[in-house]
Amino acid sequence: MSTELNVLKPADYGSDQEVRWCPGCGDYSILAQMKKVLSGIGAQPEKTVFISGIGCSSRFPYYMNTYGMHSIHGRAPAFATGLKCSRPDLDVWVITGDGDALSIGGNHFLHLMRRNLNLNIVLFNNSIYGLTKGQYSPTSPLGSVTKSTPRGSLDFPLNPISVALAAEATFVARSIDTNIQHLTETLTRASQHRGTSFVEVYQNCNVFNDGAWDYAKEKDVKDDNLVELQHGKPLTFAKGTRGIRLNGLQPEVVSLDQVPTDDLLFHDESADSPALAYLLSRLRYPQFPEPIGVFRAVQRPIYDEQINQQVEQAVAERGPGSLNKLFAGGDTWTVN
Amino acid sequence: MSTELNVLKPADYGSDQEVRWCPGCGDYSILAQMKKVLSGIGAQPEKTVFISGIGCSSRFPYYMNTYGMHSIHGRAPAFATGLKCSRPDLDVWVITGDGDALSIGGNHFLHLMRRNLNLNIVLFNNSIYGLTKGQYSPTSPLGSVTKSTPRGSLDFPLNPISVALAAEATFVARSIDTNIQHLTETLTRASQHRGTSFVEVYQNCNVFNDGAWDYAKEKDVKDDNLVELQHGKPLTFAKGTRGIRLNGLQPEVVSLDQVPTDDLLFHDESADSPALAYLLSRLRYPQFPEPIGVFRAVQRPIYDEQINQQVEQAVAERGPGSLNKLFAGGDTWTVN
Amino acid sequence: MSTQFEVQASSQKPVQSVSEITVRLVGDSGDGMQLLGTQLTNTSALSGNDVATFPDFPAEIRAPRGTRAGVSGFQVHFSSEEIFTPGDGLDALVAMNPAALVTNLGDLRKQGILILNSDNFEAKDLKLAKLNQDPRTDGSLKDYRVIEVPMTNLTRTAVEGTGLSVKQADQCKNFFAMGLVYWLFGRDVKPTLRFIEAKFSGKQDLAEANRKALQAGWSYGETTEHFASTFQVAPARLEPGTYRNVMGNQALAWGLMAASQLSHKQLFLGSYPITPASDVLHELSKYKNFGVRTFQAEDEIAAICSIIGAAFGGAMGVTTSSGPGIALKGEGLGLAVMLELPLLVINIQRGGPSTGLPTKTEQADLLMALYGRHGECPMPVLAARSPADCFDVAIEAWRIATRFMTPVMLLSDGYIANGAEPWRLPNVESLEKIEIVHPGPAEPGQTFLPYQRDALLARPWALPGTKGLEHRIGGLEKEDGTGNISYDPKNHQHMVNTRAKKVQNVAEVIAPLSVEGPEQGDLLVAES
Amino acid sequence: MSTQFEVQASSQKPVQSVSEITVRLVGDSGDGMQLLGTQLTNTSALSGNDVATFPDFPAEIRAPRGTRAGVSGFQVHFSSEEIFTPGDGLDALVAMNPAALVTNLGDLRKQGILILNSDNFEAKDLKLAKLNQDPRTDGSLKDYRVIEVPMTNLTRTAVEGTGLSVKQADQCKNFFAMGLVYWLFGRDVKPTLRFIEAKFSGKQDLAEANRKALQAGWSYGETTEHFASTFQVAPARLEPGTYRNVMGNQALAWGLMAASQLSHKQLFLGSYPITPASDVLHELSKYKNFGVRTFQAEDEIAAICSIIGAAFGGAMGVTTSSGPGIALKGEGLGLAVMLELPLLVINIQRGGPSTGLPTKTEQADLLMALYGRHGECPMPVLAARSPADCFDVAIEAWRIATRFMTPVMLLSDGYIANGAEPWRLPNVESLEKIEIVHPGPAEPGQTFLPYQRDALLARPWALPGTKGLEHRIGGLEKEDGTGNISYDPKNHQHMVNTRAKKVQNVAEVIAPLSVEGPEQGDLLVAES
Ligand SMILES: Cc1ncc(C[n+]2csc(CCOP(=O)(O)OP(=O)(O)O)c2C)c(N)n1
Ligand SMILES: Cc1ncc(C[n+]2csc(CCOP(=O)(O)OP(=O)(O)O)c2C)c(N)n1
Ligand code: SF4
Ligand code: SF4
Ligand SMILES: [Mg+2]
Ligand SMILES: [Mg+2]
Repeated sequence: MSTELNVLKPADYGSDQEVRWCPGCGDYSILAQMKKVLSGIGAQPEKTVFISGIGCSSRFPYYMNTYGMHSIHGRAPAFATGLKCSRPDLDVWVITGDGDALSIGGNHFLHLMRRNLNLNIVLFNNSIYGLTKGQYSPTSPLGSVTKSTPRGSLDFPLNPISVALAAEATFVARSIDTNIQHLTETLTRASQHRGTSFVEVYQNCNVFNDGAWDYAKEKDVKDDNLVELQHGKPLTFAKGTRGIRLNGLQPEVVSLDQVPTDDLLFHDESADSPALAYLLSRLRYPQFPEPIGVFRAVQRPIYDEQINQQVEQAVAERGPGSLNKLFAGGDTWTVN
Repeated sequence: MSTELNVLKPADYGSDQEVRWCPGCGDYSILAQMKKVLSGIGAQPEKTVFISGIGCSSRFPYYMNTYGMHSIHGRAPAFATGLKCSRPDLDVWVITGDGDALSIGGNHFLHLMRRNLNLNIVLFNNSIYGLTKGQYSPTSPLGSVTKSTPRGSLDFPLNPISVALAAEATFVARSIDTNIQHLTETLTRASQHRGTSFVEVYQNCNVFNDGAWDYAKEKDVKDDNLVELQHGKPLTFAKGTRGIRLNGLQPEVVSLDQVPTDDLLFHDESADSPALAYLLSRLRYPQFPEPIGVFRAVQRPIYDEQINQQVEQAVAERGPGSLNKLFAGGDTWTVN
Repeated sequence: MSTQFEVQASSQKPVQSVSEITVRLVGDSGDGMQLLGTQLTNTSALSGNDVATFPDFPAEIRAPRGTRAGVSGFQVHFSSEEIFTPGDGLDALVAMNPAALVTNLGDLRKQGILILNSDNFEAKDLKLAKLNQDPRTDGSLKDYRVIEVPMTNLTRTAVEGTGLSVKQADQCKNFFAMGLVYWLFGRDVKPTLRFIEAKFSGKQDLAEANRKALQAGWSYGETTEHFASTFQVAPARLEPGTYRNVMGNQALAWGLMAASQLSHKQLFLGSYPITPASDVLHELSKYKNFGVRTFQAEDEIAAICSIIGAAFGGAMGVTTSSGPGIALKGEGLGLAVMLELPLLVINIQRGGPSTGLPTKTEQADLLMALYGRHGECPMPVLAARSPADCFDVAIEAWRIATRFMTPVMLLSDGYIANGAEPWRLPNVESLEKIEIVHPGPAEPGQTFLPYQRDALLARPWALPGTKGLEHRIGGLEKEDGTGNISYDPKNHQHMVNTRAKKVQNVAEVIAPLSVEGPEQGDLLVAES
Repeated sequence: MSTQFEVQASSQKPVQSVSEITVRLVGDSGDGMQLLGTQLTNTSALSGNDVATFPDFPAEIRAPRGTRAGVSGFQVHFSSEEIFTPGDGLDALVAMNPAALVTNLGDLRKQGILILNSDNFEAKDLKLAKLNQDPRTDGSLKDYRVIEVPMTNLTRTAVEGTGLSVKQADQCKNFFAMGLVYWLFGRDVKPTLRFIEAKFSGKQDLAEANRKALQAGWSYGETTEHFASTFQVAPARLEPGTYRNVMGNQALAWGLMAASQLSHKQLFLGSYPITPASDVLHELSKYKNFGVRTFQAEDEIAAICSIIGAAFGGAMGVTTSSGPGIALKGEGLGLAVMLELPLLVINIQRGGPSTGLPTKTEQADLLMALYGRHGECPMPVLAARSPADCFDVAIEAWRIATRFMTPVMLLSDGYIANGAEPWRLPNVESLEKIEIVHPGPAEPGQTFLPYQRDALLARPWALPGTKGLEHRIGGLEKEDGTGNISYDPKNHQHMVNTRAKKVQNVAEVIAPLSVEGPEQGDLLVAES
């Protein structure tokens, strides 16, 4: 991040390319918030790189006036890993979709999480394959009727937050495309985290899966269906009228008329064990309000730093490598 | 599973091929126990299929006198999925290694878990790449010095049980190659589970990673370092002298002199939420004794059954398909 | 029908007889060009022409209106002779806006007919199309027979009184264009009237408006001075039979379903969506009552592996994809060659390399099909020549796969996949059966040799569940006959030769090659 | 040295001068054949011969003793002329047990020398080797000059008094065999004595025993009636300079490190282990003080993608694999071709197809290297011709990659990778530098064109971090110059042609082809 005085406005982070998402697509809002975030943190465009896979969401890099790569389907984490290992000085953002990250790209996603490079990954979850025009994705609910599943999908959906946590992620958060302030704050926190930060964003695909997240977006219901995680604070929602309490390991919704706040579950994003964060990831609508915000934020050694430290250590111990010495180091003989 | 009187002995399940693992390899014991298990459940060799990837462990199918496929690296779950969908009548076992399942095969592993086909997968975890002669694997501890990491590995290891749980597995268990009785029981339970059953087996590679599991295998220490999970029972270990208690979500080891058994954490393998199982998966040596046994065993619709039910329903609703009718079903015209 | 349709049965103007016409209809994605094209296709086919068509979708899901990126097109080639492609140079181009005009004009023949919706050439339309000048006035159209028609206004007038809003009225203008095109090429409007009736049943105002627009277009042609004559394409001499239009991907799906029935094999499709192959997955997933199982895999590797698993179990394993996905299947295909199991890999090619031009067509994957695997790894490769041919090729591919116990690669492309042509309905009972014999249970004491071969070098397809045939297969080199692992170099050479010879043996059972097109030329593309 | 070594400087028997010898040493994995082979190689090289060697490991990690699966071999070819391969037909074969004998006999020339450890031909040994008859008596050896030596017993006798157990004594028998071989081919024992001294320093009893065994073997040759003469291979006329032996994979790793220094580029290796390529990863991971970063990826796809990422950032991206892994890289390589970034993909070929014969060699991936990608996707392909050549080819490949902004495929194979030959040490300072120019920051108002090309059609390598050069690249077809997405067919054709021409342009900068071997023949394998 730049330490100079920032003079760039959000619009300065946009490229000259025409944005080609469907009118009304949730991707627009995420793009707008991202520009705000970069402006807010004073990102230098020439030091910033966006890397995406393939999908509607993965068009993202074209619209940013930074360095960027629109790669191949599912593999963006691997490109980012190679780049970041050899260029730890760059600010790297990975942009992906639910199909890109969790279907074809599931393996790279796991390994990105566990390695903990200092970069950010944002998953635009619209629970559908947008670009290929509407097949179900790994986050589509059971029974989804789509082009490829006229009688309903049979694969139990993956929970991106649970998967990230199980893959040893150090920063895990969730936000919503149109929840402008929350999204901006969440992306900002992601950018500040040292290590890999993973943000799932509920994104509306108004063409192939319209309204999938209405329960979390519509004014009249969202307060009942969301619980905003705040470090050290109890889990309350519905405008502070209800809360979540643990009964053993079983969460339950309680009314704050009847239960004192102190009895509620308190969030601890920096807990050493991911068990709490995992438990929170299992709260799903409609049984529970769904948590948004930061599930987990802990520190762990950073892969790209360490790979470069090993190089420095080796140089310190053995001196910079000399090829002539290396070659002559074994049994040699001379021909005259 | 056969309902006929079983007449096959363990040895009858072995093929005529010479077993080619290194002398002393933990794989031998798993092979021996598997034959016992098949004999015990009365498996019919002609109805049983072993499918493996690539690795030392993946040689397994050659040694079984059943149908078998030694496929390609990391993809065994996908072969098994196709086979089981079209032949739900077969008993399918997937055999894999820590590299095979969690490195190259991580994505297929995730999707196998969430789909919940009625088959079994056994992961031989030796925390090393055996067949390629000793590189670190996704389960190798941080800092592992191996052929490819002379200065120590930098990737935080994956926890196979955590990953399986996050991928919505319905049956998750752990056992140990040389713990003959426990392994036999665990594999038997896996075979009885309706749905995908995942078993991690600690396996010693005495050539490239000897002693990795000594803490869980050596007579004098294993009781202190393992806690055997039993449904409905409290978590006790060290010959019943110690136990595990939850302090909020934080597990702690307590002495049973001081703490009554009732205060301990009680295991519930059939809990609806995987949160308890996940929490147990985080107990790792040396901070905690490591759980072995069944972490989770719950029921959920079975993919291969459902895919075939959709076919049956379609036939019931629309009658068996007639090509002639289908072809003539649109705008047609006749040329004379 | 609530109003009587008032167009005369045929035009009063002079008729010019031609043997074939290629016309392309282009406009904004929202302009309904695909519908217009499909109607023209069906009508032409019903009137006895041979027809070949090709739709051209924009690359974006919903590109901004009026921009070049948003242009959607549909090309129809109809003829009194047998035809093999949707045509190259255009005889006529109908362009609904400037973006559509400039992106397609290059394909119009000199002196070709160019019909424009002149209401859509305002400054803002030109700007959306990134044009500094109006092509109608800057000389770029001088080589064509330009006919400007204020379609939007004429349509509004035509539908007045039906109670439609202006926006709704404007959506009828493709029917106006259709009427004009029908008039110009002497097409019968009746099938389209039936279509309107069915499509807008329950929305009588819309049905009425579209009928009126259609009529207005037709009448415009008949009355305006622009057109001196109409064109007439006589019926083609097609083989007698019952026909329908089919698109390539549809014919492919149906061919697979037919092969499944002809061979009494469950059809198991393992596939991952990708343009332009996804429609085969969509089509097949509709026909579960034909016993079809479709499996949307997590990726293309899982897809090919799943069908190898299914083939091991005795099903008809099929996977469909396009370039980037096929590139991922090389390792799996290598295993299939080694296992010698029958299955089909279908590549609906698109523009490459890499992500390339996903919505555009290309035929550049042949060498990958032949050689895109490590080691000596031969496999029969078939290609479809037209949309309807996909049906036959699918059956032939499956026949070869099972006869020879080999994976077969089948090539199609975006052009064939989305193109359409008349298809003579086969009588399913008369299609040649695909005979498959699985070895039965072994007698006691008998040893089963999974790699023992028949005269054409195929090995037996022994199914799990069969007593006494238990065997293990895998990707390591196999000993001849037993199939046990063998590192013996002589055996390896023998197996390499055998696998190659087996694929060459396919030539023994297929029909001799036939030449299509001129008898002489620089390049021969041989076909069986 | 505790005892004086008592062999005479050279044999008293007649000496037969020959220009070259190919000998293979075979035994059980536990018999120390690799050590024997390496010593013979070094000694031959030190005596001035040109040498080429090839080790042959068993497929299993630890196969059962005495079985065919457990046979380990090492072939040495030494010559007074320049040689290019480890040799085909064997002049001499040393076999330590029946399994080793039968699996290797086929390669011994008629009348070739066959030395057997006759102590290892008991009934149990024959059974382990799956032999019903003793090959020494059933006539199978009649075409060879068989010399049976009871090596085990002679070794036991030789080492008596050193205090070794029988088991330990038996482990010395490879040194006995070595002594005999050294005697037969007139090799100097001194280097091996030095080796023993160093290897067993601190274990004087073992050092002493091995020295005694070596001496016993040498003396056996000199005294027994079996051998009428020894063979003498004169020094080869090699170019003057300092030499060492290198193995192919080692030379490759060092070549990459040299290329990294010559071009001032960080070497980033992204790789997934696979036989026989893993040793390049192992070798490079040792040299972090050369600035090498090695990344063991989760699979081969991640490996190729990681190096594309690294190349985008300005590093020297390299990935190494073998057939099954290379098959997985096709899609990634297609992207690299489209992005026009420099990087190296190294295929250490092994026996295929599929998993094939992982520990055996084969050169059957050429067509996949050329065509294993979808679309028109050209890429320069280079092949190493020998172990030492790997060093030069690695540098040349990197020079081409950066000069043309293209991925380059480099082929080696198991033979070259594990084979060794003398390598004349280059003077690093005199190696030609690899010049790479990155565009600097843009002036205000200047627009950067990422796909603008130089005379040879290479595009600029603009690095993140450079102000004003911000640009986006991807797998979709690009507009010439700007690199923006373009679906225009004419532009696509232009870009397809340009990418092809660029690869053809490589011919402009490489040295002319040279013919190696006979001037005439049926097949020419051209090499630059
Ligand atoms: C190797 C490969 N397989 C398949 C495709 C086709 N494809 C492109 S995007 C996509 C899925 C997109 O879904 P998602 O990641 O959820 O992104 P969205 O479009 O919904 O933003 C698929 C299957 C491809 N481009 N490459
Ligand atoms: C596509 C591919 N990549 C790499 C390999 C090489 N390879 C074979 S097994 C293996 C890893 C084995 O490790 P694991 O799965 O833990 O099995 P183990 O040998 O330890 O039982 C690797 C990298 C291969 N055969 N195929
Ligand atoms: S298809 Fe859906 S996700 Fe894609 S751009 Fe359109 S609205 Fe957005
Ligand atoms: S290398 Fe290790 S895992 Fe493989 S067979 Fe030997 S001991 Fe077992
Ligand atoms: Mg999506
Ligand atoms: Mg392992």
